Amino acid sequence: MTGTMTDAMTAAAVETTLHPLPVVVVLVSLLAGLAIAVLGEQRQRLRTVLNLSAAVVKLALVLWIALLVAGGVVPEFRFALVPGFDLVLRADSLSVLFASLSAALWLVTTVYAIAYLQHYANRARFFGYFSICVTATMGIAMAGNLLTFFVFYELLTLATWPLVVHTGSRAALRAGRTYLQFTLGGSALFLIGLIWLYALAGPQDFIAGGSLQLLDLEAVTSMQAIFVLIAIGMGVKAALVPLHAWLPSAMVAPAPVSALLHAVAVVKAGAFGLVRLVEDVYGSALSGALGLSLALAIAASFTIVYGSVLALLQTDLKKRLAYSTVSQVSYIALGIAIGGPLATVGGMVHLVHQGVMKITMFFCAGIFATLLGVTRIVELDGLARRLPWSAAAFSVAALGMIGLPPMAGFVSKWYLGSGAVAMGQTWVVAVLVASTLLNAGYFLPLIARMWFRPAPERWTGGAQPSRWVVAGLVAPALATAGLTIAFGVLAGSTYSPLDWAIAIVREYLP
Amino acid sequence: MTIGVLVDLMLALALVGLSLRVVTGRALFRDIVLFILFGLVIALSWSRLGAPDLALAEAAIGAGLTGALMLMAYRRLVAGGAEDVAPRRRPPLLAVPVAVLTGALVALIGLAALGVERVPDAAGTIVLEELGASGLGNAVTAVLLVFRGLDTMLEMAVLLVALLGAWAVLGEVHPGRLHQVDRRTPLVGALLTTVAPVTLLIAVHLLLAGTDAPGGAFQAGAVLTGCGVLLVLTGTVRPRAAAGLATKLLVIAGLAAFVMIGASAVALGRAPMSLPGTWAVYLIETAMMLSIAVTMTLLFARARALEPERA
Amino acid sequence: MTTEALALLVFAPLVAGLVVIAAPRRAAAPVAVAALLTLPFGLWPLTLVVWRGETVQVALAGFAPPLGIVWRVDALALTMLWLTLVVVLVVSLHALTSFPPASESGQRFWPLWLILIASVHALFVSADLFNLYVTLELVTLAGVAMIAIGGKPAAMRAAMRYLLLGLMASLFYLLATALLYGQTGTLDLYQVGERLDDGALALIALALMVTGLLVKAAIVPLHVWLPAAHGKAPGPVSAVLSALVVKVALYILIRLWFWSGGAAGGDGAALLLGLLGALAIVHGSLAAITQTRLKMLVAYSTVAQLGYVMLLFPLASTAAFRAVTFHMVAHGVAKAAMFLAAANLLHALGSDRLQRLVGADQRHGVNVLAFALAGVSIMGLPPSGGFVAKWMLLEAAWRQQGWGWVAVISLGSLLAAVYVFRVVALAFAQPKGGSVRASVGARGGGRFDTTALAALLLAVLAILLGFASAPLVALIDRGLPPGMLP
Amino acid sequence: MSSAFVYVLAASAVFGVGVYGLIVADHLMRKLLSLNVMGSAVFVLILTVGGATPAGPDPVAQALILTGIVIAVAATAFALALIVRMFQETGLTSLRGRDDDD
Repeated sequence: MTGTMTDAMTAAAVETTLHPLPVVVVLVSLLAGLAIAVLGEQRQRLRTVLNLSAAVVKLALVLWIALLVAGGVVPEFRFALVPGFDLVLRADSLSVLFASLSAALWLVTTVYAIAYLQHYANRARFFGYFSICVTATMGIAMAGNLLTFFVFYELLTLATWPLVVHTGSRAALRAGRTYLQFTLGGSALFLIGLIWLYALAGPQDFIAGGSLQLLDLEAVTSMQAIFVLIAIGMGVKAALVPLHAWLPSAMVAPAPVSALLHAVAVVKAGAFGLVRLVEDVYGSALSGALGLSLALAIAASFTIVYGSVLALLQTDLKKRLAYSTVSQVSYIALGIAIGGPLATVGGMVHLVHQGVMKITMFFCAGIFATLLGVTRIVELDGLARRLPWSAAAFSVAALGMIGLPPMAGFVSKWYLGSGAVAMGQTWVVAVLVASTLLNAGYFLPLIARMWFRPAPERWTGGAQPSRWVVAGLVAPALATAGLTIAFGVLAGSTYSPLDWAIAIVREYLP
Repeated sequence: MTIGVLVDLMLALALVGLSLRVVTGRALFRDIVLFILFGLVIALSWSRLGAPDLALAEAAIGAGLTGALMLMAYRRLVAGGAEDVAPRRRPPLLAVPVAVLTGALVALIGLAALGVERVPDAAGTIVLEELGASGLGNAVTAVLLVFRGLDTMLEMAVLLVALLGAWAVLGEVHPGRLHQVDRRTPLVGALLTTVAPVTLLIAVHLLLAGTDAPGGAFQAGAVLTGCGVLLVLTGTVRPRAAAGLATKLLVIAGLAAFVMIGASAVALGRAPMSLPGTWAVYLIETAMMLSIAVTMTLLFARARALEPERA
Repeated sequence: MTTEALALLVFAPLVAGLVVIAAPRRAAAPVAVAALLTLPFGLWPLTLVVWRGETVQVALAGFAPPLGIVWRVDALALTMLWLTLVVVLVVSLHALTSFPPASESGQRFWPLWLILIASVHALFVSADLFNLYVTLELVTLAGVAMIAIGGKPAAMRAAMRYLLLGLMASLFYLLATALLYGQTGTLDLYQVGERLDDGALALIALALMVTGLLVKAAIVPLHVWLPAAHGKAPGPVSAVLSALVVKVALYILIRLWFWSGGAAGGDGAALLLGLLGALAIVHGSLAAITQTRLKMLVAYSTVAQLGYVMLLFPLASTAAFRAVTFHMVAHGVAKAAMFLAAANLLHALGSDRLQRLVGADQRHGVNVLAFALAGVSIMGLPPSGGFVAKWMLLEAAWRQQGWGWVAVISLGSLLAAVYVFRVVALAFAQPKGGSVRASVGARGGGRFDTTALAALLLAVLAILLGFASAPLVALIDRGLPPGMLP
Repeated sequence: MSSAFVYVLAASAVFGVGVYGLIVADHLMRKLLSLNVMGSAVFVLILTVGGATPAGPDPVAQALILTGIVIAVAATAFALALIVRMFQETGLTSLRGRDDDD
C-alpha cells in the first residue's frame, strides 16, 4: 500500500517557507470571478475561455503545490487580519488533498455548467459567484488557522447563496432562506467558539496532532463547550443531523450547483473543517480524552443511518441523492472520530472518494432532467437505452457508494471498518453494515430500473440540445465515473488519494 | 432687600410668567407678541446684570428680529388658511409626566448653577489682563474677533447656511409682494425719509463704537436689518426670486472677510485666524454687519434678492 | 507644515463653498473638485506626525487656552478625518452626477456640501467645548438644509423634526458648557477634564451634555428623528449623514467621556449608556426588518449600528476602544455605500418600496452588488471591515465576561443578516411573468455610471478594510484615551 | 439674595418651561417659540454662572452669548422658512401623522 512518495515525505524534514503560491491559488478564481461579473452577460465566448483557463491554471497550481509539499516544503503566507491574529494561508498535505479535489472537480463542473446553463438568464452573475465559491473552497483548503478558516467558510456561505437562489423562483428563495438560517446561525456559534478559544489559548495555527494542551482541569468544560460550538458551525455545512435540513431543500438549485454543493464546496468544507478541528486544533488524543471523539462518532453514526433511511423514502431522484449525501459525508467525521491510523485514513480518503462519486451522480441527474425531463425515480425505467453512457456513469458511482469493490467507496469503507475494529469500536462496524445495506436498498433499484425495465413509449419532456452541449454534459460525468473506478483500482499506487491520505496520517500519527 | 433686588424679582417673575404663556397659550399671534415682550424683559435683565452689549443685542436681535420673523411667518400661515387659535384640546397624555420631568430638570439645573464656584484664573479674567494684546478697548469685541475669532467665523457660516437652507426650501417659489403700502402717504414717506437714514447712522455708530464701547457688528447688523425690513414692508424694495452677484457678494462678505484674513495669516507664517491689525477688525466688522443685515432682510422677505420698486 | 495642513482642511472647502455661491455656474464644478482634491494634501502631513505618536496642536490666532481655542489632532481625530476624506471624496463623485454643480439643484447642493465638509473637519479637530457647540450647530443646520433640498413633503417633515430635536439637543449641550465654564473657568476640553472634580455639579453638567449628544447621535430612545431624516434625504446626503454626521456626536461623547472626565459619571452611568446601545441594536434591527422602504430600512440599520458604539462605555477597555473606533470607520464606509446604492435603485426604479426591487438585479446589478457587499460589512461577516470590528468587540466583551454584550452583538449580526438578505433576495427574485431562461437582448449588470461606481467603490472599500485592518488599528493605538495601554 | 441668584432660579425655570413646551406643544411655531425661550434661559445662565470680573460680567461669557444669539436667530429663520414651506405643501402646521410619499 505504501508508495515511494510516502517515504520521501516522512524522510524530508518539513519546513515552512514564505511563499506566494497559497495566495495565488486562492486569487486566481477570485480574479476570474470578478472579471466574469464585470464583463457582463453578452461576452459569452470570452467568459467561457476565462472560466476554463482559470480552472486549468488553478489545477496546475495545485499540482505544483502538491509537488512542493511532497518535497517536504510547506508554502505559507500570512499577515495580520485582526490584532493578534493572522490570516494564514498554508499548504500542508491535508490542504493539498482537499485543494486537488476542489481544483479537479471545479474543472469538470465548469465544463458541465457551461453546457448545462446554455439558456439560463444571468450567467455572468452565476459564473461570477461560481468562481468566488471555488475561491472560498480553496481558501478553506489552505487555511492555516481557525480564523482564516472561518473567513473563507463565511465567504463560501455568501458565494453559494446566490447560486442556490439563482433562478429567483419562490421555491429557490425559500431554499435560500433556509440555507441562510442554518449557516448563519451556525456561524454565529462558530464565531463565539472561536472568540472563546482565542481568549483561552491565543491564536493557534493548525498543527498536526493539535496545538491545544489541557492546561488545567478547570478548562475541561470550556474546551468541551468550544469544541461543541465550533463543531456545530462545521456540522451545519457538513449536514450532520439535525443540522442537515437545508441540504435537501437546496436541491432547487441548478444541477451544477447541487453537484458543487454536495461534492466539493459546502458539505465538504464542513467535513474538512471537522477534520481540522479534531486533528489540527485539539488533536485526536485530546479529543478522545475529552470524550469529544465519542460524541462526534455517535452523531456521525446517527447521521449515517438516519440519512440513509430518509434517502430510502424519497421518490424524487435529487432528493434521494441529497439524503444520501447527508449519510455519506458523515463517514468522514466518523473516521476522524474513531481515531487510529486506519480509520483516519478511511475518513480522509473518503473526502475525495465521496466527492468524485457524488458529483458523478448529480451530473447524471442533471442530464436526465435536461435531456429527458426525468426527475422522479419511477421515471427512470429503461433510461439506459436512451442514455447508455450517462446511465453507466451513474451506475458506477452508485455501486461505488454502496461500497462494491473495486470502486473507490469500497476502499473508504474497508479502512473505516478495519480501523474501527483496530480501535475496539466494533459497534461502528454494525453502523457500516447497516448503512451499506441501506445504500444498496436505495441505489440498486435505480440501477435496476435503468437497465432492466422497459422504456416508456415517449419521454415526458426535455430539450433537444446540440451535440456539443450533450458532450459537454456527458463527458464530465464519464470523467468522474472513471475516477471512481481509478481511485479504487489504483488505490495502492503512488499519488493516489489513498496514498496521500496515508502520508498525511503518518505525519499525524508517527 | 434693596430696590434693585425687587426689580430683579419682578423681572424674574415676568420671565417665568411670560414664558409659560408663550409656551402653553392657544392664540398664536398674541403669544408671539408676548414672546417679543419676553425678549425685551430679557434685555432689561441683561442691563440689570451689567451687560449692555447683550441688552442691545437681545433687544435688536433676540426680541426684535426674531419677533419680526415670527410675525411674518405667522402672517404667511394665516394667509394660507391656518388657524390662529388652536382648538381647545385635552392636553396630551404625556403632558403630566413631561411636566414632572421638566420640574426635576429645573431643580437639577438650579442646583448645579447655584453650586458654581468661580475660579480666579477664569478665561474672562485673563481676557481683561491681556486686552492690550488685542488692541481693542471692548473686551467682548476682543473675545469675539481676536481671542475666539474662530467661533465668530463659524457663526457667520451658520448664518450663511441658514440662508442657503432657506433658499433651498423656498425652491422656485416667487416671493411676491409682501404688503400694499402706499409710500406716498405722508406718514410712510416721513418714516422712510427720516428713519432709514437715522438707523443707518445708528448702525455705523454701533459698529465703530463696538471696538471700545458697547456695540459691535451684531448689534449694528440688527439695527440695519430693521432698516431693511422697513424698506421691504413699505414696498420700497421688492423681493426677487433670483439673487444677483451683488446680493451674493453681500451675503458672503462677512464670512469671506473672516476666511480671507484668517487664512492669509497662515500663508504669512502666523497662526490661523491671527488678525494683522486693528484695520482688519474694522474690515471684518463692516463686512459682518452688511452680511447680517442683508441675510436677515432676505430671510425676512423669504427672497433671494431685493430690488428697488419701479413706479 | 502641520499648521498649514490643518488650516487647509478647514479653509479649502469653506473658500470653495463661498466661490461656488458667488462665481458663475460653470465654475462650480472645477472649484469644488479642486478643493476636494487638495484635502489629501492636508491630511497627509498630519498623518505623518500623528503616526510618530505626536499630537498636532495649533493655537488659533496664537492664543493658548483658556484664552483662545486650539485645534488638536490626535490619532482618534485623524482616524475620523480619514473616514471623512474617503466618504466625502467618493460621495462627491456621486454628487457630481446626482447634483450637477451647474444645475439649479447643484447650485443649492454644493455650497452647503462644501461648508458641511469644512465644518465636520473643524469639529473633529476642535478641542474647545463652545467651539464644538458652534460646529455642531453648523453641521446640523447644513445637514437639515440638505435633507430639505429635495423639496418633497416627507423630506421637509423629516428635516423639521431633525431641526427641532437637534436645536433642543444643542441647548442642552450649551447649558452644560455654561456650567462647566462657570466651574472651571475654561472651555478647553482637556483643561476642563483636569480642573473638574466629581461633585454633583459635574455630574449634572455631564448628564445634560450626554443627553444632548445622545439626541444628536440618535441613540434609542432618542432616535425618533433619524430614520425619516436619513431615509428621505437625497442619496449623497443620506450617505454622509449616516456615515459622518451622526458619528460627530458620538465622537464628542467619547472625547468627553474618556478625555474630559466624563467617566466621573461612574459605572452606573456607563452601564446605562451600554444598555441604551443594546436597546438600539435590537430595536433598530427589528425596525429595519419590518420596513417596507429600502432607504428607511437602511436608516434603521444606522440606528442599530450606532448602538455598538455605546458598548464602549461599559466595556471601557483598550480592546473595546479599538473595536468601536474601527467600527465607526467600517460602518461609515459601508453605510455610505449602502445609501448610495439604495438611492441609485430608488432613482432607477422610481420608488424605493421593497416590492419594486423584484428582479432589480438583472437591470441594476452593480447597485445590488454594492448593496450586498456593504451588507456583508454591516452584518459583520468576513471578509470585511465590519467583521474585524465585530471580532474585536466580541473579544473585548468576552474577555470582560460581558456575556450579555456578547449575546447582543451576535444577535445584532443575525438580525442584520435578516434585513440585508431580505433586500438582496428580492432583487434576485424572478419578476412575475419572467422566466428562468435568458430573454433575448437582456443586458446583465446594468448601466455603469459614476453613481453606481461611487456606491461600488465604497462597498469594495468596506470589504477591503477587512484585510487592511492592521494599519488602521496601529493608528488607533497611537491615540488611546489616557489610562488605556496598547 | 443677589441678582444672580434670582436670575439663576428664573432661568432654570424658564428652561424647564421651554423643554415642556417643545415636547408638549403641537403647533410647530409654538415649538419654535419654546426653543427660543429655552435658548434665552441658557443665555441668562451662561452669564450668571460665568461670574463677574471687576469690570462687569465675564467678557468670555458675554461673547458666547452674543454668538449664541446670532446662531439662534439664524436657526429660527431657517426653521420658519421650513415651517411655511411645509404648510404650503401639506397644509399642516404640526408633525402629527405619517411620513410617506412617493
